[in-house]
Amino acid sequence: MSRSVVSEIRRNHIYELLRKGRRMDGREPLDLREISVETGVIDTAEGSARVRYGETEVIAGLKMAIGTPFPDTPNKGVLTTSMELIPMAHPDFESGPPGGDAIELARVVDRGIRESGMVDVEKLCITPGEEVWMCFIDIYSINYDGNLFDAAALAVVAALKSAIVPASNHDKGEDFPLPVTCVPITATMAKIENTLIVDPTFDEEMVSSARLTVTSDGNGDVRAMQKGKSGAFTVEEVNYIVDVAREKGDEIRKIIG
Amino acid sequence: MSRSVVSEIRRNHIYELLRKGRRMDGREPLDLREISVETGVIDTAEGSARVRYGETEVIAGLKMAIGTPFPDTPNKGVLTTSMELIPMAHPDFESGPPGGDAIELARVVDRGIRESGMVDVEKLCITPGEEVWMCFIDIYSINYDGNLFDAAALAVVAALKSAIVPASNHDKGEDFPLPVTCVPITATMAKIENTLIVDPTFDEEMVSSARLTVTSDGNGDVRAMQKGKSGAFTVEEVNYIVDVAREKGDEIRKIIG
Amino acid sequence: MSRSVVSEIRRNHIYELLRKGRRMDGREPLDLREISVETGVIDTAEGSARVRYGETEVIAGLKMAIGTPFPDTPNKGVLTTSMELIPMAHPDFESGPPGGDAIELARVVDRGIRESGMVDVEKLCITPGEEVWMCFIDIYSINYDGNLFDAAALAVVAALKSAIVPASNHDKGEDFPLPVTCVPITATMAKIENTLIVDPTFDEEMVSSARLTVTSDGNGDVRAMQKGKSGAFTVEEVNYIVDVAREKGDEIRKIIG
Amino acid sequence: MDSDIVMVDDKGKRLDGRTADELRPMKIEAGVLSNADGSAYLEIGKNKVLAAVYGPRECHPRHLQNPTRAIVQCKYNMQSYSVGDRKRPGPDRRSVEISKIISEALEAVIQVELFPRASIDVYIEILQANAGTRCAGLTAASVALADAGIPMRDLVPSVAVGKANGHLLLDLNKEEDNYGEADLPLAIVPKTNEVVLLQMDGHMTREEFGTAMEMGVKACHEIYEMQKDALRRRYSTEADEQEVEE
Amino acid sequence: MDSDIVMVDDKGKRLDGRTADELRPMKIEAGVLSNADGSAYLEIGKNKVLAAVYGPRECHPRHLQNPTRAIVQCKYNMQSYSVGDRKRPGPDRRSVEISKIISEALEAVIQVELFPRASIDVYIEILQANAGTRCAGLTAASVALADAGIPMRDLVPSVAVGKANGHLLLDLNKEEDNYGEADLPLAIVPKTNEVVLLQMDGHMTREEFGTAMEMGVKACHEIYEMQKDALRRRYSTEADEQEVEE
Amino acid sequence: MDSDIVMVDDKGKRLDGRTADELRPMKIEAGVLSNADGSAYLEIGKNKVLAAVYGPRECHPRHLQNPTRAIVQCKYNMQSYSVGDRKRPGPDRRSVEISKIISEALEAVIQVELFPRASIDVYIEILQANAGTRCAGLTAASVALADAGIPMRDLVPSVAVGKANGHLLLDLNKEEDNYGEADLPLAIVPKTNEVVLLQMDGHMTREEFGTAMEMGVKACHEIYEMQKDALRRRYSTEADEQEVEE
Repeated sequence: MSRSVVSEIRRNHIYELLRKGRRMDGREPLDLREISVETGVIDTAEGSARVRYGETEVIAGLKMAIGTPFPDTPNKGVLTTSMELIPMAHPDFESGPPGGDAIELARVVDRGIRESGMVDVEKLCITPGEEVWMCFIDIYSINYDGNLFDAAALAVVAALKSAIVPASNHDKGEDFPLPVTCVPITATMAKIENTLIVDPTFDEEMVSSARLTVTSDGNGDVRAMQKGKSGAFTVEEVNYIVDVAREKGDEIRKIIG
Repeated sequence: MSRSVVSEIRRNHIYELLRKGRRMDGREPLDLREISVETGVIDTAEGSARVRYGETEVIAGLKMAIGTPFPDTPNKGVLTTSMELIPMAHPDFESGPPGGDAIELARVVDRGIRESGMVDVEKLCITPGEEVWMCFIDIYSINYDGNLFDAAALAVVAALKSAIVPASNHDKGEDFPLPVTCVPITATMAKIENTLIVDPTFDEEMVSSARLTVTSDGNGDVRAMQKGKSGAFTVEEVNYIVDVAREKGDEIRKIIG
Repeated sequence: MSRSVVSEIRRNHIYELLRKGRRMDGREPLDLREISVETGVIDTAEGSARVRYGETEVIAGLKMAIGTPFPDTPNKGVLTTSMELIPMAHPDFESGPPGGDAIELARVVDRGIRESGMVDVEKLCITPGEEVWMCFIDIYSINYDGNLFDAAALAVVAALKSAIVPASNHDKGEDFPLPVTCVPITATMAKIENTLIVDPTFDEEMVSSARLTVTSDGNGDVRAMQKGKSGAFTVEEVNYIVDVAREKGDEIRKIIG
Repeated sequence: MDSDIVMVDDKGKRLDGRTADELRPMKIEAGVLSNADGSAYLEIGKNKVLAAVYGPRECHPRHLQNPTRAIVQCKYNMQSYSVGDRKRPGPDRRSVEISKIISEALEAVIQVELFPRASIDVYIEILQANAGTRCAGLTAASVALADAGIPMRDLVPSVAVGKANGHLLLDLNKEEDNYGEADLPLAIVPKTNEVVLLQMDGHMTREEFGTAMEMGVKACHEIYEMQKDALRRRYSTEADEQEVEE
Repeated sequence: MDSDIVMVDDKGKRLDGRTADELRPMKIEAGVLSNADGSAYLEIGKNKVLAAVYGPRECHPRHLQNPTRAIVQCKYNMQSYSVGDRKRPGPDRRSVEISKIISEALEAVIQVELFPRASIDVYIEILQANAGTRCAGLTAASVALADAGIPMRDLVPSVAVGKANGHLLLDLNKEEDNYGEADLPLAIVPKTNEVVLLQMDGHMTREEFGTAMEMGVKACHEIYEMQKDALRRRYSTEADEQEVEE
Repeated sequence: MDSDIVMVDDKGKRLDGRTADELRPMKIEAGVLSNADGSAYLEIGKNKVLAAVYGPRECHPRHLQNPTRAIVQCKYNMQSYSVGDRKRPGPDRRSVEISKIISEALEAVIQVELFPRASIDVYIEILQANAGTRCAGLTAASVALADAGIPMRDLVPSVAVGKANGHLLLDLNKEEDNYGEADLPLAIVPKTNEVVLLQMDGHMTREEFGTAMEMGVKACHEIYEMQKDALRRRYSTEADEQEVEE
């Protein structure tokens, strides 16, 4: 994400608009772009979803297999999350193993899922200490126009919600829906000069100084956070962002039902 | 294989000769270079061969070990083929893990062996689902002057034909010859302008536009093919090459007996 | 270690001093720098030591785990030694997997320990062929001012001497001291023009032509050697260095008791 | 190989109801991604494939630059969830080989001499795999190149001809492929019928090979029509959009 | 999570005797390494951390150079023996993430615009880990930067606020962390109270989050005093040395 | 270590019939590869080794270039099938170390100052290994360098002296090595008897070490004669060929 630079003119245009409370694509600071969520898009996955936030598009797929649990959690299934910033999605993305950006994205999405207890991993135990379900969540950015954190997190949540554990294929009884306990939603705000905006586009990300990503659950409790970029937030800004993120969480939770 | 360029003069000389049906080293288009095959050259290998096509020289060695079969083929031994384009062999070859050229070479050689059923892998099963013989075929190019596909394939065939399964070393009964069912031979033609030639040298490869590698068995049936380079063949040319490759297959099969 | 160059002036200064039998820091050719050894510096390690040779500083830590022995040594514990030349220690050191220098350092230190039989690996067998203690020795250079070979070797020896096998943590009886049989000491001499010096600083290493590292045991027997750099030694010089190294071995052995 | 499986019934129908020389249902859409210079989405049977093109652009790594022409760098990638058992992310030997031969096939039609030193980067992502992905990827890639406006001599339709239980069958699906005896993926330049990609593995007699080539070439022409149709729809959409804007 | 463990006793004391908003014993020493341009050693509880700074110096790899300012490249590394089970040498995903957010936090205070094209390299080595190493590393790193004479707007103290068995507790140690329900590492610029590092995972109500932030900010100011004190001691030592030399 | 094995019988003969200070049968051939600038094939006992030299040529990677002299980059490689259990292709720690010390030993004799910025690349491939491959590789490499016409102060013969069941034995074979107590590989510059490669591991008294050095130096002179002989044969062949051509 490092090579692109936004031209001085474009940068100033973004600044000027925002000083008037407006954005390049006509949104107001707290408006999300149009969000679309399609599930079941990959037949070969146990659960999958394609999510669009405006032109940003990601696909998340869940594959499950039977494996051995970690020694310290013998009765819990295992979740792992990977993010691939494939070069198809943006001219700045390069082939190769995940770099810092992709790793941070995967880990932040993973924390939102894991810390909210969305997946009831104890129900993914087959034989304690011996056999559990392994959940491999893979996220591919297909087209990148900003705010991959929220798009990726939503795609994973939608994929998990719609997933079916393939028990019968492994002679472990009947298939059953992946046990899901809640719907954590992740919302990100970016700071441009002194304005805070939700769901930044690529250009907005480029000119922003700081980013705060907040995952909240259906009760409005905070489950995960990640600040990014080298700018700073005041404590008041942090509190404001947490409140906006909780509202946006409710708004998005309605979309995916 | 990408750094070298053949000088304009040399290129034109090759073109002009070929228009008269002649080649730099005096061969006609369908002439092979002198081929030599020595087996048993590596005492530490279960089977080995050193093959020369003119100045091109490769060594193939087979190492065997006992391992577990793949779950979907519980009663079959396992074959794997690697090709190393070591920097000793040519100024363009660099140290490091196999690149695209080496991987393609290994996979094409592997397909010729595998798809012809040359090795009777069911006879390499010791205990179904538990113990089978693993065959590691390693090919090293020692000196590269074109047509590694055919030299490598022939070295592997000769190494396998002469290999002894080291059963007694592993307390699995007496040693026995590697069970071999047929002798697939690989022959490659290159297209230079509108002429098709067999067994191209390095310079000929450099100026050729396309390559077609064909593996045929003792019945003249086709077992594997691989087109290479960015030129094109007409359907008639493809058919012609298949027929030449079958003839060359018979010719070379006589050399290795 | 390759980027630095010592200025012509500094180089000549070192030469001139040495022709008079003196060194930049006031030492004579056979003087060691001040050596300090602290053990038990890392609570999370089974044994650890921080060693300073002047400004050169290394930490060695031993971690132990239970694993399976190598098939050909079913009743022996396993030792492995790694060296990390972390970029903290010197402007020339770069991040990344160990390069040639770090690998050579680790292997030379390892040989000194292994070949002297310092650790009684047979006493690290729990169940022959099944369970043995694995000893992971990790050495980090914290600050590099020459002679890492000797500092690293001494840190490892001190760490091993003070190590406790964590048997009770693994339900394998009571903790016991790592069984140690002897105290091999490693001493290095560098050749600058025709002078041989012990314990070279970074600058001295830079202008030296050859290095000889010798590990000797408490009986004055030779256990490991490694010549380095592209200069040469006469046979007489080699014999002289071996004798000096044995003396320095005794001198250093007193420091760590 | 289980010989009890009947690949073609007595009415000449295959397991999925197709005839021996019938393609699976196919759908191509051009211009599906906003960042790429060109893109295409393709479904054939249960395969789902995306292709995107960036370029001509500066060539990375530099040492691959060719002073006289552009190079074509294709990366074929199977996404982790696209297959039965999860595939580890990153290139394996199979995808390196496929990337190479697709690059070569595309170079055969792209007017690379127009863009010295440049790179034309083609990314093929297999979202869902069901036999025949390399051909599907190449078919989609040439549509994406056209969508990107890269000058080409022609499109490159591609398909595989298989052999299962002794029958030559066009465009094997995964179920057939599991019982297959041979597979022959090919790609042609329709205007000249020249072959720019060709592989084979398995067992074919000389005669079968000739017949399979004919079947493949014929089917490539069918695919070619679908490729052109996708581009026509793409251009008309663009034209419509421009009208609206005006 | 074992609810029988009592994290805070009826006198308000934690397992190690601390109160809820009490830091572990902390020690900072600046200027501990001779090669680095600046360095610091820090202990907090059972954590032992070294930080070293090289730079501003030429930026490697070159393509990361920024023509208008220096970049800050932090590498956070846990040494193999610093944890219970030996850690394999080399970066893992966790350390890559931590290195990234620490780099960003430090960039917030370093006057990077003074050194176009340069790199300021910060190395954090965890010698011994006992919960809270990223905060300890960042706290040490900003002292090392000051020791190196890198112009900064302020130091960056950092600490985590945790939640265990329903209690908000400052600066969890490993034992508490094992039973923790949430962790909120943060770092601030003391002069302005701006937040430059912030992460959270676990479960906090909105109110708890607000309280935790307050606790963290307050503790950062305590750490700030210890940072300044370490630098004061360092400068006075240097001054003494100079006097002696004169 | 099985002390029942008798390494030297009462007639002073070893398991393979050699005396204590006798080399295994050795064969060197220079100029065996057409592409390399120089090459050599060497057999000693059951070791089979190829060495090839390219250069002086442009140094890759660039940052290793030395403005005042050539660098010598040796890569020692054991081929997969050269040992009992198949070796994975690619460098391991052992081969990295051996490559380094062989490079250094060769640099000691090559007139590197004649070729500033250049690289002299030496490739050693172990086709078949039976103890002593590093010495065999170095011996072959210096012949290959001479074959390439690289200016050198001298050749570099190399051999190891071992100790098995208390006996100092020259040039251990694999069987002896398995019961060995010490190994001392060395290489010299015969004209001056200077030592350019020296390693030791195992257990030798001070006296044994001195004796072993003497045995090794003496044997290096024997190997030196074989090296020179190989080059003589190579030059005479070349001369013959030239005569024929003329």
